[in-house]
Amino acid sequence: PEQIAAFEARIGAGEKIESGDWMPAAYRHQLIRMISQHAHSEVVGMLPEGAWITRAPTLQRKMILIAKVQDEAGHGQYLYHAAETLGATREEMLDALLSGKAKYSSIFNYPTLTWADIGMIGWLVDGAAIKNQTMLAGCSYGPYSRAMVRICSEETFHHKQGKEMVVAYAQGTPAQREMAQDALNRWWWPALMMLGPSDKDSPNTPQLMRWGVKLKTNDEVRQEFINEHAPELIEAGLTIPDPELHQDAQGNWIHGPINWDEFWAVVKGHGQMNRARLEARNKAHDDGAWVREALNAYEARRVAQAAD
Amino acid sequence: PEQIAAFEARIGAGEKIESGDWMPAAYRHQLIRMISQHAHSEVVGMLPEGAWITRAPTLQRKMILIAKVQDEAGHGQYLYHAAETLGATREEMLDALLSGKAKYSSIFNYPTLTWADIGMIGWLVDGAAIKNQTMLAGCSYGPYSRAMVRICSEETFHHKQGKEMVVAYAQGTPAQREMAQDALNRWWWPALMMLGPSDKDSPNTPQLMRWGVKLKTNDEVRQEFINEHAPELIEAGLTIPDPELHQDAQGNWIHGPINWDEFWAVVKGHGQMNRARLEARNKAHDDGAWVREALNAYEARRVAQAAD
Amino acid sequence: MSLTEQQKTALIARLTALADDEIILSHRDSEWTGHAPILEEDIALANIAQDEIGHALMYLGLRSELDGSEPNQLTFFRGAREYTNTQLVELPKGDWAFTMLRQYLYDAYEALWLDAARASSYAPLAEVAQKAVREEKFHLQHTALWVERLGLGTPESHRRMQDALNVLWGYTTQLFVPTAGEETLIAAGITPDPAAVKTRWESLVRPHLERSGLSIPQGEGVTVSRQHHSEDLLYLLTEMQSTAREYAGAKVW
Amino acid sequence: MSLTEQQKTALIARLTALADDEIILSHRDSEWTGHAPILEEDIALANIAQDEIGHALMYLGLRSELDGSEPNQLTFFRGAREYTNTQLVELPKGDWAFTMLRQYLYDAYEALWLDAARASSYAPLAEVAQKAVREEKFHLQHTALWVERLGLGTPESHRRMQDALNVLWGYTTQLFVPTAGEETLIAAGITPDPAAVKTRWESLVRPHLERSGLSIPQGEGVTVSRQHHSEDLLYLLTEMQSTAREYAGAKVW
Repeated sequence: PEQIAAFEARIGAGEKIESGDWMPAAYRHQLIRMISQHAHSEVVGMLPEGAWITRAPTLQRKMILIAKVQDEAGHGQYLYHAAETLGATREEMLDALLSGKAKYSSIFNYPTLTWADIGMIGWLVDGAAIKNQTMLAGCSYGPYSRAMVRICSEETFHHKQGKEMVVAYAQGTPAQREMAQDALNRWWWPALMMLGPSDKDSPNTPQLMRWGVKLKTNDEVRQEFINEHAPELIEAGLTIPDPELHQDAQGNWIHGPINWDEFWAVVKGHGQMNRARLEARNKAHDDGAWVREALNAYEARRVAQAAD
Repeated sequence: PEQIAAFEARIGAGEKIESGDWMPAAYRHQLIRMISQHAHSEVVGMLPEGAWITRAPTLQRKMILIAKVQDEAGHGQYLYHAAETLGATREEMLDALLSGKAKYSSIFNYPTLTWADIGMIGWLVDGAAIKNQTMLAGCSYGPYSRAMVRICSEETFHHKQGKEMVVAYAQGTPAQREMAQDALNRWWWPALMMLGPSDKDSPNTPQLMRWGVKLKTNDEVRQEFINEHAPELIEAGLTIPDPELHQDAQGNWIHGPINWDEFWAVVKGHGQMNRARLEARNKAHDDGAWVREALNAYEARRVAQAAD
Repeated sequence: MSLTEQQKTALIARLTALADDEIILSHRDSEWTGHAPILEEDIALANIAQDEIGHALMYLGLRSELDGSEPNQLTFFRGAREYTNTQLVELPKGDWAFTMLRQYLYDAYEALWLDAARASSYAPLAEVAQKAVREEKFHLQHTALWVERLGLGTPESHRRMQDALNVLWGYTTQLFVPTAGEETLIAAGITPDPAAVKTRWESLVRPHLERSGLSIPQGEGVTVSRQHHSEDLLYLLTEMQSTAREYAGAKVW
Repeated sequence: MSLTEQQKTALIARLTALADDEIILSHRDSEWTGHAPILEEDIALANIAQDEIGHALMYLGLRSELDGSEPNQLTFFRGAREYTNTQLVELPKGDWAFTMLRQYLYDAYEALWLDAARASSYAPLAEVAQKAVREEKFHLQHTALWVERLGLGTPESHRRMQDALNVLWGYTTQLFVPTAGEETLIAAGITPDPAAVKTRWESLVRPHLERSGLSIPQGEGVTVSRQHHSEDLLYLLTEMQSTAREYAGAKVW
């Protein structure tokens, strides 16, 4: 209890907690859960976008998309490292992902069906992620906070590219416009939902806020996201698929009711792509087993020879 | 020697040899080789055409193509049965195909690159096959001769469909015309070559003719094929890719020199698709092993239960 | 009978859903051509694929009478977002157990739907159903036997069948989700009530699966509308439509 | 220097062949994105794929200066019969051994070609070669190490590498088959002599493969021209060109 008080005082004073510092088991546990989920999201998130590298409409867009997906792999790496500073091992975390025990962001269980989805994911999904990550960049755990700063700056670049794409298509040929609008129709609600359940259904939030892991509630972050994106989407000439959306007296954009049943159905595995995503990750892992064994054998032999 | 004389006399009198009849070992051996090669050709021949079922431009064409490939599987079946009457087993024959020991028609090692290839294969490849099969329908071995009669009537139908397609495309949009001409450019020479090496390089022919297995030489059959197809192709508005092609005083269409080096290279495995074809057959066979085991186990149990 | 505008719209949606299932499933079956475990099955599955395309043309023909649409235009120039097939039929072909079990579950559904549709108050549908139901029952016989043979064959074939059932079962729910406005069709006796077809379907397939040594999984199935698709449909359509779209100006094929 | 018409035509053919190899190989590499055996290799292979597209743009940029052609038009609107890549790069991606070995064999070729092209009498080519050769040598280092690690790793990794080499070796011959009219380019010092590049290539890769425990197969290689393709290229292009062709009227991407 004394230790907890001291710990909470440090956080209250805005200090960062570092890897070797004492921390409550629940704090460690929650952070491992959050950071590894976040890492898994980066890795699984490579799939819906990666599928379009081979279908990009120009060589330039192809290069940009490869670079983006490559960044996501990099983010996965930093985040696994950040979780390792808390004592989790990469293997444990991967096992939890592959067995379906660990979660990843449910947004990646939606399918990418047209090229405009690549732009829309950059604009809305990365846009939502940035809101969350900007908040987490201020979180109390040093390694996570620093990973977030680095990731945020790259995500901001992806967000900008995504927005540029969608804006261009919204002003493009009728077929491109239609593709952009359709992408918005399919991604708007999932993007709102990806910021997490409404505060009243988010039991962990108060504890996480007290420990400085989260600095804002889900609904607050969601409001920031809508306030930024709604006017820009409208400005681009697109129609947001929410007839009840309006601005209130304070200038906040107020959304209509969110279909949380769909959210929970997707979380529980009933999205169109849940099974395919996990199968793809498992297949990559299984098919790569002999490669990893060969690397280890080669490395072990090299070390042994060096010791001779 | 007495038996051989009697055997050759029967053939000379136009009698058919049947499964239980005495025959020289070399006759049996040559027939097994020819019939099983022919069966393999039907089975491997399903691959280049089958690949276009999923790419056919209309539902009607898709149905017709499925029916055609299905016929080829059926031809494979009759022919394996015909070879079995000579004491070969389906397993031995399949093993010889899968290991690369047995040959199949080299024409199927060329790739199908556009939809017009489907028409051109029907017109030229089936057209060449029919010339050969019509001849074989008169061959001295009864089961082979009867299989050929049945196969020929189906092939004639495919040939007609193929011709109709190509003629339509040759009169279609510029893109269709170009596709049809390109298909002719790629299939003309392979179709000539598929009728076998020139007589002077075909050492088996005299013996096979004496035994009534072949009734015409390769060059004779090739001449029949060209005489029928050259004027029809020209009539369709297409250009045969042989600048030396001309009609002689007897009305025979005389072709320019055939690149037999290419023929032998493809036979020896250097065609674009040799490896892919054998891999596809081997994969189907390997992937199907558990299914065949299950069928046998189920059947054995059923028989045992019936005996109880 | 003459249809109301509302009935016409609803019937178009139902016919398109029926056709789309056939087109997509037939594509998956065709992927086996030349690659089946025994030559006899190359023939049998090609036969099924052919009949499915025939049925698709039949449903789209009925639709064409209602709205003048062109079957090949609908087939080759709609994108993934416009197709209304179930996710069941768009799943990749999988192994032979997966293919045979999916085909069985689907054939049982289609045979029973067509059986009920023979009593349709809309004569053109009743007529074609009468004809198609025979083919469908023949498919069903073939695939039902495969389910039994693989379910009871070897431990490996049983395991593969059970794995396939664990994946497929939940997706069957979507076959029975009503299409837009379907209640007006059911009320007028134009098309069968999916709920009634489902009852008959369950009492047909459940005992057969159990007799074949398989356990039917628990849990909710996929109940989303037929507008929702996976990326697999996109890949399928890219391939299926490639020739038609490359030569979009062609008048004759 | 200013090029004769004959040289110009020949140089266009050579530049297109170089670009086509890069475009197709990069596609095969991209197929691994999200599916590599370790996350670090998702990153490394993405890096290689990116550089390859950069090189394709570089070669097509040089071509554009000669004939005003548009790189994306060439990439997304030519069919399989017009592509001039080698069969080596269009073969399906295979396993990790196949991918790494193909990449190694190709990187060695491209690095040596570029190295020689730095001395080109055609300044625009010499300039870009100078820049690209550094990237290519970095790829080569990476893939050479993989060849060694897998060749010497475990019995399984060694078997897979040897299987891959048995397939791939014959296809490498085509990399060195001269393109149409190339002799006029060689004579004028505009592009390297493929025969000379081949000699250097053999003396680089043969010892490395042998050091990695692999035996180099005997027999003739593929010597047909770059106009000949397998069905694999068709499937690849259908996928690669699907978006561009579906929205063929689009001006801005």
